[in-house]
Amino acid sequence: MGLLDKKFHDSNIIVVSLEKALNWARKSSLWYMQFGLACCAIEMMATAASRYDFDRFGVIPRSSPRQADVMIVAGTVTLKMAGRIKRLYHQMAEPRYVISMGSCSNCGGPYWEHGYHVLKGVDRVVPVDVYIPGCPPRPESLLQGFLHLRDKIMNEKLPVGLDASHPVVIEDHGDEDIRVRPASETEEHKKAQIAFPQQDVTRKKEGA
Amino acid sequence: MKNPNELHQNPNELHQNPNELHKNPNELHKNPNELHKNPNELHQLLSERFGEEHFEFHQDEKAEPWIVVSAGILKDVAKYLRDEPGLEFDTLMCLSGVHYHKEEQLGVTYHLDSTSMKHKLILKVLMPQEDARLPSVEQIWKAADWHEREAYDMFGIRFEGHPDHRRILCPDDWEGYPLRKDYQVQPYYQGMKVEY
Amino acid sequence: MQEFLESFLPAGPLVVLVFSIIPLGVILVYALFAIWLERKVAGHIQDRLGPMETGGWHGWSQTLADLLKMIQKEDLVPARADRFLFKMAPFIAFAASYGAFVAIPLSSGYIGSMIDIGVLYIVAITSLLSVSIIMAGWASNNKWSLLGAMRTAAQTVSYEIPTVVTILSVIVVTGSLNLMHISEMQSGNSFLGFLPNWLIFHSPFMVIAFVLFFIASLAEAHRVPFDLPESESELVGGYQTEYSGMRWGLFMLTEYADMLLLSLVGATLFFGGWNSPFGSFMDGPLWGAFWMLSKGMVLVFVMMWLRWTLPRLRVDQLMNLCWKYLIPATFVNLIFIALWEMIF
Amino acid sequence: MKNPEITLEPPVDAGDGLVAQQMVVNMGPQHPSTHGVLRVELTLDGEVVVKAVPHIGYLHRCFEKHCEQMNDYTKVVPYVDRMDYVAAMNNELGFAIAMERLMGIEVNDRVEYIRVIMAELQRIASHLLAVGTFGLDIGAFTPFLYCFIEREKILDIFEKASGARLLYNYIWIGGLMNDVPDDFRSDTADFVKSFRPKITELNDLLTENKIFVERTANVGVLPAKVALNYAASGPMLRGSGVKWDLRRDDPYSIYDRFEFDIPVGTGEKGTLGDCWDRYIVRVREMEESLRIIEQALDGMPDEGDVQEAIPKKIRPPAGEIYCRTETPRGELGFYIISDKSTSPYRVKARAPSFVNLALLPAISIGSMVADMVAIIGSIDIVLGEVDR
Repeated sequence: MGLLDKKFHDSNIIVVSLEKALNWARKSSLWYMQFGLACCAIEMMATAASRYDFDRFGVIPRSSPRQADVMIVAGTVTLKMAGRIKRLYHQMAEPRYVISMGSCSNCGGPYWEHGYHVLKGVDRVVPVDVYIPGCPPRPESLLQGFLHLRDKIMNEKLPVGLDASHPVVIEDHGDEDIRVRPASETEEHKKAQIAFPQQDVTRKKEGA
Repeated sequence: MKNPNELHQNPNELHQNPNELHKNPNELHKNPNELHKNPNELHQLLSERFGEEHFEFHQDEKAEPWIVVSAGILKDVAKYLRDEPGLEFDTLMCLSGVHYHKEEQLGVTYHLDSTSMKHKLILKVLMPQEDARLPSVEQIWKAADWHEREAYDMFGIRFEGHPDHRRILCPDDWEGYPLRKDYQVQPYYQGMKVEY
Repeated sequence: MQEFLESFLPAGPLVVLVFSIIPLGVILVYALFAIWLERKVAGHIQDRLGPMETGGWHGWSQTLADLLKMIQKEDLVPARADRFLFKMAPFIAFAASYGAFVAIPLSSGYIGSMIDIGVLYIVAITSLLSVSIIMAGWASNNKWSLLGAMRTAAQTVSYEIPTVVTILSVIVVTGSLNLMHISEMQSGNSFLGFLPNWLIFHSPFMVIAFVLFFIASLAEAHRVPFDLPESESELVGGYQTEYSGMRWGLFMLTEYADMLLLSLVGATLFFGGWNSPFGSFMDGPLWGAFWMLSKGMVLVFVMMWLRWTLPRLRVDQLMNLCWKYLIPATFVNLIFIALWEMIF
Repeated sequence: MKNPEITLEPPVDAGDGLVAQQMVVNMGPQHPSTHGVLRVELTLDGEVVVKAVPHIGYLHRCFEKHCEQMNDYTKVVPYVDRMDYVAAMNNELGFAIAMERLMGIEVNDRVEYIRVIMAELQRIASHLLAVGTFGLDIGAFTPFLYCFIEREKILDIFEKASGARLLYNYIWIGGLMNDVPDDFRSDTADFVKSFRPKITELNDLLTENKIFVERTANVGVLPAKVALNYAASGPMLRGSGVKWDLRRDDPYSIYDRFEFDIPVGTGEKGTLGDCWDRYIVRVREMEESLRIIEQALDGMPDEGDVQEAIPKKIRPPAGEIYCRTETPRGELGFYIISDKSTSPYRVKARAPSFVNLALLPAISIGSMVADMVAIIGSIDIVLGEVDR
């Protein structure tokens, strides 16, 4: 979550204009973390190279997670690597996005059945914004994935409220007692989260 | 996880003696033609040197012939093969673990090659599944270092005398030996579901 | 300039404020432009286009978007970092290079402060940069940062010597440490008639002096082939590894400001500063600012050009180059320039 | 006994009895220059590497398990692709040849020629990537992208033939997935013609660059006998001056029909077996590959069914085989044990990168952190192959 996100409780023309400007900035300067895992990393490099040229969209690689906005999980995530990916994700500064590139990181890909050492989908450790199918996806697909992510960012809202990136659970307790809770507070969500002892950064209370 | 420092040896020990392992490089480029030996001759040479009971010669129609060596003298055989003039097996191309499930045996196959003599040799060592251990040839061919660790990782074969004997591909806290035919994958690893 | 401002601004302090903020505006606008230019230069050198989509025409607003994004990024401080030093370091770094602009005569009508020891002041205040980088590297509590910071300290301290000695060889000719005076000295045409009266045309040794100065200033600005402090392929991000958002942006701004600063110093010392290359044609305070910035930008462009062409040196080779070649060469050159001055 | 040729001793402490505190640094698994997810645990004395321990397995994708579990040999080929994803064609070729030898299949000339052309094109593509990323590690960004431009041209040829850009599944056991398109011959000839001057350009930009030479010469010196003992292969071994190329020394396919040289390192810029030697071997190999492609294009027959030898059901006789081929990274061996069923009993892939990477601790001691990057780049590892 960025500096201003969820700081407003209602919307007005100033907030909306600010929101637009900030979203425009976010989508126009998506710096990705230079982080190749496997085959897809070669296609990621090809996308950044001269023929496809990521830089046209203002997308450039950063080698430190602190300065990156989007993590492209490019390749097979193994169980040995999964903890590192989670850690890297936590090292990134909000607002941060994850693109799962290729079948392997979407769901295990060709390794889904017998790959005893392969994590079957990176969404089991980090939340994913855009999934790109393919084994490996062509550079065009990766660009398309980025365009989808840009669209998604343009729909982000500054004020507190319902929005796709922060799912909520609606609980019906009967007698018109309907409560809305953020999905992240449910028991199921907490169970699904993996505990990692190292707390890497101190975040402001409102932040994470 | 252990302290990474403890896991490793002193670099001095790790790289003790690659020098003494090798012959003079000038000798490498002798005329190899008349010196070339086939596995049959090699088997005879080995039998003469170490005694016939330690070796078993296999010749198939399809496959290249191989020699089964008893684990006890493996290291001496390896040293002999490497250092004896006229044999000079200077590289270990490949070292693979195999699980013979029916026979309840584990095996290690050594593919040896001599770049100077241009001959090859396949050695095999068989061990019972429950107590699979054999001497390491890491001190003879450095190439065996990672191959042996991999065989340990995948089959649970213990190589005695290996300086850095731990898992290589799977994480240190992995359970079981994946390439054994009776391997059951663990359901969870550090809280992550393994099966799809 | 100050009198001009005083004529329509009511309060004295306001005049000082506006007066001192001018370089900041120059730096900010320049940085936005230079980062965009760097990406375009890189793109065209590498047979691609560089930013194209953001803002329409050739991605002109790319850096603006980057800046706006960095401002809204979360401000992360690593848990085991020294919080105070970590937060202070980028500001000190920027203050160091901003402070140096005070002695640069941006045009014949504008200089922040007419200090007589201008050059000395610039050399002194830019040394603060290495302090801030060491602060950043130490406070991050990251080994890669620390390595980067140590490299920077060694590099900056070493390369200050050839920089200062080349500057000294200019001082030998001009006899003044005030950059405004040095610029004024270079007005008009030289004895040859067609060449401007710039110091680089003063003697053949001045050309050598400029080359040495430029090499040393590349190292001072941490540009390729001397970009060891933040060498991406080795140290991840060097001392900047742990910085995110606008704090990192400040480091970036400092880097580009430093490039401009050293280029402007180079332009003033060797290329006549705000003097027009055509004698009295296109001369005057505003044209002066134009010429000054253009000369600076040309040198900045050369720095970019080098960056996208050359590999990077290793840290011991960097030191070798400095102590074994550059420093002796600058001293020998200094002696020759002094002799030239004595003879002619 | 100490080895006189490589420094295996930790460097002497700086100053008189001044013992610096050693620092343990983790390089990777996320690091821009580890070419994937390699982790190297470095013990540093200042910037000097006292000890380097590579940790691998971050991309262990259970290749060998998959081979055993597949119910058909043909299904193994895509996994072979994904092993060395930078040189997929060479890997397929290696596996196909191993299986054909095991089953005694003979393929016709057209298939052989197409395979050789594909394999050599892939070798160029792979070396381009290796050379480019090596430059990137040294800090030269632009040559990396120039290499990618040329690589894309090769990928276009592959794409026309197989439909894929990176992982092709093109060379099958007993033949090819399909015949090459009609303009394959002209496309390849065009590429060969346009690529020669680009090598000169690369040499101007990188090979002869003073800074590049400074950074790579005398760095990571690997003596020939150490390389042999570690069973290093490919440019790693040839960089140390050993003329050993399986295309010549243990010929497979139809490589004995072509005339080509085996470039070896000579230590012209520094010591024999340094990073620059390994680099230049790759560059010169690209030229040799061009020669092979030209000859193959001339000799390629126009007629021939590329699928004529593909068996309906692949059920090799019981037995085992170790078959090795020369990929861009070195000796790729497949040790296949068949138990007469439709899936292999055991497949061990002897991956060249795996073996070459084991040398890293031996050749990096005493170098600096920046050299570490150069050494890793000069080994040219592909982590998919190291970890399989």
